[in-house]
Amino acid sequence: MYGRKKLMIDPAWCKGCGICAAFCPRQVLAVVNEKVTIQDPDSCVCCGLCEMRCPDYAIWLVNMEE
Amino acid sequence: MYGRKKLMIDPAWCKGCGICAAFCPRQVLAVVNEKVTIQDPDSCVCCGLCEMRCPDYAIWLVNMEE
Amino acid sequence: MSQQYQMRFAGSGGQGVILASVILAEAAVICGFQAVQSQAYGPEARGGVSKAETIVSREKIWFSKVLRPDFLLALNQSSLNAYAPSLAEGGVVMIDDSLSAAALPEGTRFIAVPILRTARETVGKAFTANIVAVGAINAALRLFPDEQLAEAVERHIPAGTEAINRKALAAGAALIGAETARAFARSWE
Amino acid sequence: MSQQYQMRFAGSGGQGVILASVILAEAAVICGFQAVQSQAYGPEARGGVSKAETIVSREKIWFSKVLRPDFLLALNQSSLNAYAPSLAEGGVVMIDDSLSAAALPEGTRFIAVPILRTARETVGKAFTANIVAVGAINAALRLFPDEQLAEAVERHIPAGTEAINRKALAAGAALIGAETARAFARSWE
Amino acid sequence: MPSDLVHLYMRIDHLPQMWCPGCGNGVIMRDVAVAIDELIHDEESGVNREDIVIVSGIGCSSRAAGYLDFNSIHTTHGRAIAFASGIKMANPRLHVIVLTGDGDCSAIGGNHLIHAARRNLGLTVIAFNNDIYGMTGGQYSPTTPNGDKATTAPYGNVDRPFDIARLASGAGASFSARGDVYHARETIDIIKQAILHKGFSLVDVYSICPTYYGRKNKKGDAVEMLRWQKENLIPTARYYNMREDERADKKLIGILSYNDYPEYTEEYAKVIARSRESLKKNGGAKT
Amino acid sequence: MPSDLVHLYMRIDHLPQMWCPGCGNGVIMRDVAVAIDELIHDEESGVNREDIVIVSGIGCSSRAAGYLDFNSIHTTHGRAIAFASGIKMANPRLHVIVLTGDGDCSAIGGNHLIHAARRNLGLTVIAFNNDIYGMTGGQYSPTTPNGDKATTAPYGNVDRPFDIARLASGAGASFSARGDVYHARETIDIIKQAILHKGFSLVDVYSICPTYYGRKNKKGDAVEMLRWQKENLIPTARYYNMREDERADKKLIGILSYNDYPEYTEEYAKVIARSRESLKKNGGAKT
Amino acid sequence: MSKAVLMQGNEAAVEGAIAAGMRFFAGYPITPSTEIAEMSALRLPQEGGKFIQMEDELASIAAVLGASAAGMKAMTATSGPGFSLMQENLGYGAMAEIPCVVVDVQRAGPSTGLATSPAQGDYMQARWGTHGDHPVIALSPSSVLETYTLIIRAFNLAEKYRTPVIFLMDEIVGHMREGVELPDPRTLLINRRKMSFHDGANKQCYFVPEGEYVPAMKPFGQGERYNITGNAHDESGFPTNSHEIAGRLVTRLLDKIDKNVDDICRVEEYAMDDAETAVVCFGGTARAVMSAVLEARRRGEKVGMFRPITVWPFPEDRLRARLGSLKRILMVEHNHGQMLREVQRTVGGSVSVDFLGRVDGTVITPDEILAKLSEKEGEKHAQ
Amino acid sequence: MSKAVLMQGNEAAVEGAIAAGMRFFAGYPITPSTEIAEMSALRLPQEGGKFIQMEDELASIAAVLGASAAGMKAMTATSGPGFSLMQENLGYGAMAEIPCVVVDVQRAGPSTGLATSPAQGDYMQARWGTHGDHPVIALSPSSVLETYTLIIRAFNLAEKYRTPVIFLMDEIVGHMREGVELPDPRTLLINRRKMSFHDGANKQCYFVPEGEYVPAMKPFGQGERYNITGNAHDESGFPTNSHEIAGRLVTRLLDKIDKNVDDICRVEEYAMDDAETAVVCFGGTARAVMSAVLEARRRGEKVGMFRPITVWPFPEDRLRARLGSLKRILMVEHNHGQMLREVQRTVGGSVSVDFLGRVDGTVITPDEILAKLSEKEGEKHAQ
Ligand SMILES: Cc1ncc(C[n+]2csc(CCOP(=O)(O)OP(=O)(O)O)c2C)c(N)n1
Ligand SMILES: Cc1ncc(C[n+]2csc(CCOP(=O)(O)OP(=O)(O)O)c2C)c(N)n1
Ligand code: SF4
Ligand code: SF4
Ligand code: SF4
Ligand code: SF4
Ligand code: SF4
Ligand code: SF4
Ligand SMILES: [Mg+2]
Ligand SMILES: [Mg+2]
Repeated sequence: MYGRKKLMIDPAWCKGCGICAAFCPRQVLAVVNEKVTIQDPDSCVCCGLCEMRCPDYAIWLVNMEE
Repeated sequence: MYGRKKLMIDPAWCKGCGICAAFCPRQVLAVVNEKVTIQDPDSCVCCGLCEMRCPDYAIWLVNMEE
Repeated sequence: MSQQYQMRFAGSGGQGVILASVILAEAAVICGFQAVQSQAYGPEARGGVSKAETIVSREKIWFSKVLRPDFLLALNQSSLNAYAPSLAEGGVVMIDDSLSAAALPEGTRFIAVPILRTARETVGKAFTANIVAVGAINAALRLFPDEQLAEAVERHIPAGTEAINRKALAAGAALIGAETARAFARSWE
Repeated sequence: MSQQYQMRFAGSGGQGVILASVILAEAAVICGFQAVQSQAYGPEARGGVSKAETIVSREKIWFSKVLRPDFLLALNQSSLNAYAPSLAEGGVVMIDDSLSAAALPEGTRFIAVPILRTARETVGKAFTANIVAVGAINAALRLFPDEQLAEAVERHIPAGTEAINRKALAAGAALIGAETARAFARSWE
Repeated sequence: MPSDLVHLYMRIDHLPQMWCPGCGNGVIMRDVAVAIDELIHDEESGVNREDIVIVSGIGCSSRAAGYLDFNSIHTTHGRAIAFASGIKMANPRLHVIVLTGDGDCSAIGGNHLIHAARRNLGLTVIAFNNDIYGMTGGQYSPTTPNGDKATTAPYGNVDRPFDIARLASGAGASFSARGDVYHARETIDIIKQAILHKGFSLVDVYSICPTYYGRKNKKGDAVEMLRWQKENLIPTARYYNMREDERADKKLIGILSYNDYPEYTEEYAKVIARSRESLKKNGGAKT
Repeated sequence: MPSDLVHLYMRIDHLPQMWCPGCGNGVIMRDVAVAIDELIHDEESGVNREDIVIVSGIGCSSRAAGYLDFNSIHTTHGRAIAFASGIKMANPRLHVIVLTGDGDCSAIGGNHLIHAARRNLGLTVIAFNNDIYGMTGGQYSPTTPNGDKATTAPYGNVDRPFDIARLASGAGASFSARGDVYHARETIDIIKQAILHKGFSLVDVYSICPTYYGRKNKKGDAVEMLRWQKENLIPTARYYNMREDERADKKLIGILSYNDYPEYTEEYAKVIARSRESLKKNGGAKT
Repeated sequence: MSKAVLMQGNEAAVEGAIAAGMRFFAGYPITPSTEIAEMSALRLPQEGGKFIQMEDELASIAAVLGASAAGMKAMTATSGPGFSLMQENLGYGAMAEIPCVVVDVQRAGPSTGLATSPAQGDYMQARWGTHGDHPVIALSPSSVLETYTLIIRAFNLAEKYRTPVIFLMDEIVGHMREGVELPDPRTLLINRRKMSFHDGANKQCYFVPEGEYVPAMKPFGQGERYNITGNAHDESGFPTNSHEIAGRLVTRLLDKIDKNVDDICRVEEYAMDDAETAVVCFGGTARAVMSAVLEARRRGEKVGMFRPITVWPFPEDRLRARLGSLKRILMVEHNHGQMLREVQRTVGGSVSVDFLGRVDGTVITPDEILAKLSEKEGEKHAQ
Repeated sequence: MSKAVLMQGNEAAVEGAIAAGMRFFAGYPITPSTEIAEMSALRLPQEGGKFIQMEDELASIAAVLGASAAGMKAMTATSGPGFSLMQENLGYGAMAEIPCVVVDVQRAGPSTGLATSPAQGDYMQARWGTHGDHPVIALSPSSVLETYTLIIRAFNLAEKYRTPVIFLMDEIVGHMREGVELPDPRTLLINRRKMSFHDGANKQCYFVPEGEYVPAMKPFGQGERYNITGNAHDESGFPTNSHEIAGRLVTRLLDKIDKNVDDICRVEEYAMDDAETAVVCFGGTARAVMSAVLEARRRGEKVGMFRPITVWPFPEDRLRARLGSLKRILMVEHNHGQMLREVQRTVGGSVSVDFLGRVDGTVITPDEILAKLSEKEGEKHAQ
């Protein structure tokens, strides 16, 4: 969590392509057993790049304000 | 006839479009009753433009040498 | 089928015989007759002989093609030669007077009139030959009243050409003398 | 139809079960059996369950689809669940040992072996899982002599991958103990 | 429980999509949804959800029509633009967005592409260009680079590839642009401009097919393929700051050509007006 | 007793052609015959009469295939270039010359045109471009100028026209040129160069259809239409001597673009060689 | 003066279509259908409709289907070569259930054949031209007036059954002009597709209530969002790989025609009640047949005409109902024997079936039919 | 080790075609025919032949016809949607008399349907897909080995009769692998079109001697100069408007098949001599049928299989020859009843005809056939 956003994952939708992890500016993510996992939640800057490039919408940020 | 060439006409093929006459540099030709006619054979310079532009191959020069 | 009057119109591609055929069919319809009009196309495009047909009748017309015309209009020699033999007994032929009538069977009733020349010279536009022909045909055969014929023409010509076509119609009618008209007039019963 | 041995191979899209099915059919052909191989494609593209079938027989095989397999290879859970119920009486199932055998009817004869792990770890390439499976199947069922099976593998792999595939075949065979082999071996008469 | 965007604009019962792991299609489809979403929320755009129509042909990429929760029609292979032309003509108010593959729009559908471009009919065509026929398993497409391998080019492709954006402008397209998977944000912006463009707009989006094109041509996995895009496809601002020699092997991501020819359905509205004018003049007669 | 040229290269039993008085097709067809004749008589050209194949589609212009006394095939509407592709592939020695109409090659046949251009397959395409569908009686074509009339554009054409030569180069044609009816000698020379060009060549020849296009658009008779060509279409030498402002409404008659990409069948010959190489390596095995 | 006007068959097709609500036409010219495109270009904008000349026939039928999905009644017109090119998307229209009317003014084939000559060689193609099992409705008019009224029915059936309807004309009728008195537009019955999807709680766009066969269809842009596809699909319109769902779908598509033949099939029967010989024909051929039948009756022969107006589905039941009294059938058509096969299949040897056909692009005359009628024994035409 | 190899049906089509002399393939990929293109791309250059992937199916068939005119034996392969797109030029090939082989590996339709599932829904389309009356030959294999040998026959018939031959496969056979032992190439009979035109003094390229039906055909570039066209044409190959010449031409084209059915038609009859019930089927369906027939015989039932290998023209005479002894026919096919109509027409009510079909993309099983066989009364399937 960073600011008011939180990173969410749906492993059922993740196909393990590794794109999110590869292009995360903070090495927050890794693919383990063909599924994405959050390795280092505290480093996440909530830039949304993973969400933007995940082909399967399996990772995204939610706004915690409301 | 001019030099060794002679102007020929096949009225059966002529459709009377008038192209040959319009673009003859010497006003040699005219269309009469929907067929081309040679009005002024002596002015013909055998330039071949009529032959080149007749869409129906109804006017042409023959080489009189042979 | 005896009640039908079968007409054929033939000429070269650009002579507008189809329109002549259409106008006479339209006039028939305006006058309350049954009419069927059709045409044979040449190759998909251009050139060649053009043939159109109109059948007029007081009764429903089924088969729409003319096999033995009661009337033939021929505007060029090759169509005259091609269709003269199919004429019905007692049929009438109208030809442009530039054509040779030699191909017609002995004893054929025919009218030769200067259709093409009239269009070119009297009306002043070669393309009105078909309307000249319509005028001449109607004057000779006395098929329809002038008013209905004029209406039929109006329905089928481009806007702006009314005057010249009226002129052509009249010029065509004027080609037919009273004598001829009497001789060729067709009665509808 | 009693002389036929019907085999089904199922897994997810990329697991290569079709090739496994083809190789066993090829081995059968090399050994002089009749064999028919076929497969169901998923949607026109990608993903989903992949299913392939091989029928081996001494007699001509007509109907080419497997309805009640004598043998089933399942490399993922959904295919195991989907096809377990159709198993013939006395049929044999081979599954990857990562799967749950809960879906199998009571008393089903089955062999659970670490196919995927062996490919990944022993052979070193996950994509060789299908060849590992072929080696294991043949070792368990004793269908064809090793030489002919190896020949069948060679006919169907890309040039340059012979060594790794030989390794996979051997690793697969090594997964089956003598006991198991005795228990599951199939005789051809 | 997917993201709001996905929840709102996609038929989530059918997700995750049938596409392979790492396939570029998912990213481009999201780009389209984001572009539409941003336009809907921009009052000035005049874009309205119910007026969006998604049209696709046949191919992996064309399955996007089914996933997107708008008026959507998944047509026959190559004919998406022709279907779209009918939709746009029938109701010019609609924003008709064609999602298509490189094969769908430039092989079998090439003729419809160039004619819609020529007419300047107000469609937005988004080509998911993965340099291959994905759906049928990896045959070469009109955009497969010369020399590359495909299942129907086992000895290397002898065809020369189309540049789809250039083809479209050669045919008269009034808006022609290029996007890619890596530069998602830039591509979203390009798509927004394409949708707002009144006339015909084309966005050639470089996609990736790791399964067939990538594997056959040793391009690595999806991550490696995106890395290539990151390094070789350059967004406008940066591109124009590069020296000629730096640009040599690079390609521009952005709008390539643009003009404001009149749009087709607007021109046709004038035909309707003219025809009624002439009808009045002729006193109601039919001709 | 027609001229020697006509006697030699045309099926004179079928002349005069079915074309209307003043139709441009006859002139262009003669240009083709003269070009071939001159090439045959030029030993260096290597052109041989028996190696000429004339391919056409359907349309007034496409009837030319029947009149020309070579190997000739009059195919279906729009498909001439695709048929020609098969002929050229089957026997690359042949000079395959496609005679086609603006509708035939750029409406229904547009896709084959751009793909043959893309592949750079060694065909010579000569478009008899009369801005109209002549054969079916005067409907607008993809080259009919905007605003002009046609039987299907009674209120004026709202389509924008293709520039066929530009379309072809946009698709990758390695030789793209323009000719016309009036400048017959120049057009003959262009056609000769097109035939000699190894790759794909296109010559967009501006024709005239006095019967439909001319009449509908008050362009006068054939003579007037040719006068227009004389004044507005300018052969290369003169064109490049004109000032910009003089050129404004004029169009160039000549070669518009040119390059020497490798020709397709020559590239395919290398595929054959490669495949046999790999066959040898694999010890005669089939894969 | 009579209120009748002289009108061409092709023109009547356009006027009838406009009366039926057609407001979109996409086409590509081809003899002998071209006048339909030309008249549409002239007339549609006058009615606020749209005409577009597409780049080919593939695009034309696609644009028509697109326009229909967007809510316009849409039509295209072509002839054999173009009809062949439309086949793939005709199947799409059938599968995706998009109403439209496709006019095929037949000409002499095969291939470009004799482009300006009449024929009826596309009869079988109208049924079987596209791949896969699919539903087809095809209607064929035999006069100018019937062209006008029947094309209205074509639109009505298209809308009612959500399917492309083929309007199978021929050059005889298409290029013929007749005096016609058009019906008062207020007397015309005009159908419109059912527009609302939801039957109570069911929100699926392809939901079909028990006992019905046709789902409702709301045009794009009117607030429903749904998917259309030519793949097998479920009730939501989404592509499916389920064989069960696919089988149910295709069966329903076929059933919606098969189970409604009585509603769809129309036949003109002339003097059939006591006829011993039926002359079967369709389209423009009926002109010669009626002339011949009238003449035969005049001669005292018990001859009638059986003319399917709905040519697909072939009105088997109607013909079978006549078999009791018939001794002989003479099939007359301008082809090599196409509807003949349907007749043979239907009568199954119970009466002798003779054939008079033509593949040279000329018109069969009443005299030829009369001659065939008076041939001694109905000698079975070898197929 | 056996000399047999495991081969897929699609692969056998390519190997057979190459054995028959095919050296040109133009195509566009489509499931389930794609392997034919892929194998051709791999194998043809090895044989000095050419493969080209065209921009679509319209172009593919056109290129094939062009290559054939230039003297190469040529082929394309597709499935339903592509087959629909090829229809116009198939008619051209028939009219212009250009030999070629068109493979249609059928899949479940209509439209894109279930792209990967088996079906036989293009049977009627193979006959009637193009406009106008035209000749058709279509062959359908039921095993991998037969695919190999029969496609050679397809090329032979194409060359002999100068016409496109449709090779009607289905997904069952196309995607099935079997062990096959290919025949020694030296034992194969390979036809080549007749190449010399001139019969004595007659110089016309389409001249056909009295009593024959097929003109000779010299490839382009070999010193003959002539014209090919899809318009009606005279013996010189020039387009004609003469109805007489056109009629003679089309009649000859139809006759060249009709008068040679004995040469063209092949049927496999299994256990038909004493059969009371014939199961009729074609293509891959025969696999289930043979299983069922063998089982029925085992049970002592007098059941046989009648399998048209030449599916067009439908081998009517061969079926009629069996009518004396038959009590019942069961038509089994993977469609809604297409060959069924030919069977019904042929038998004309003389025996009862039952039907077992399928439109859901699944395969009919032997058990289903056995169940249908044991149904009491042959209840006529309502069409
Ligand atoms: C008429 C027709 N021909 C061929 C096909 C088979 N087919 C389906 S998708 C496709 C190509 C897909 O390539 P592309 O458009 O690039 O889409 P991708 O799958 O790569 O996203 C082909 C050839 C078809 N469905 N219909
Ligand atoms: C598939 C098909 N569609 C339509 C036609 C009708 N048709 C014949 S030629 C032609 C257009 C001709 O125009 P163009 O190619 O410009 O040739 P032109 O006659 O002007 O020389 C058309 C539409 C046809 N023969 N086949
Ligand atoms: S939001 Fe940014 S920092 Fe956080 S995981 Fe995603 S890509 Fe990494
Ligand atoms: S990008 Fe998406 S699908 Fe790929 S690994 Fe990350 S979360 Fe999973
Ligand atoms: S040759 Fe030249 S000068 Fe002589 S008539 Fe012809 S155009 Fe005139
Ligand atoms: S150009 Fe030819 S056709 Fe025209 S008038 Fe002169 S000779 Fe006659
Ligand atoms: S095959 Fe290629 S394009 Fe298709 S889903 Fe897989 S990765 Fe994507
Ligand atoms: S219609 Fe036009 S293009 Fe055709 S022959 Fe006549 S003038 Fe030439
Ligand atoms: Mg692609
Ligand atoms: Mg043109």
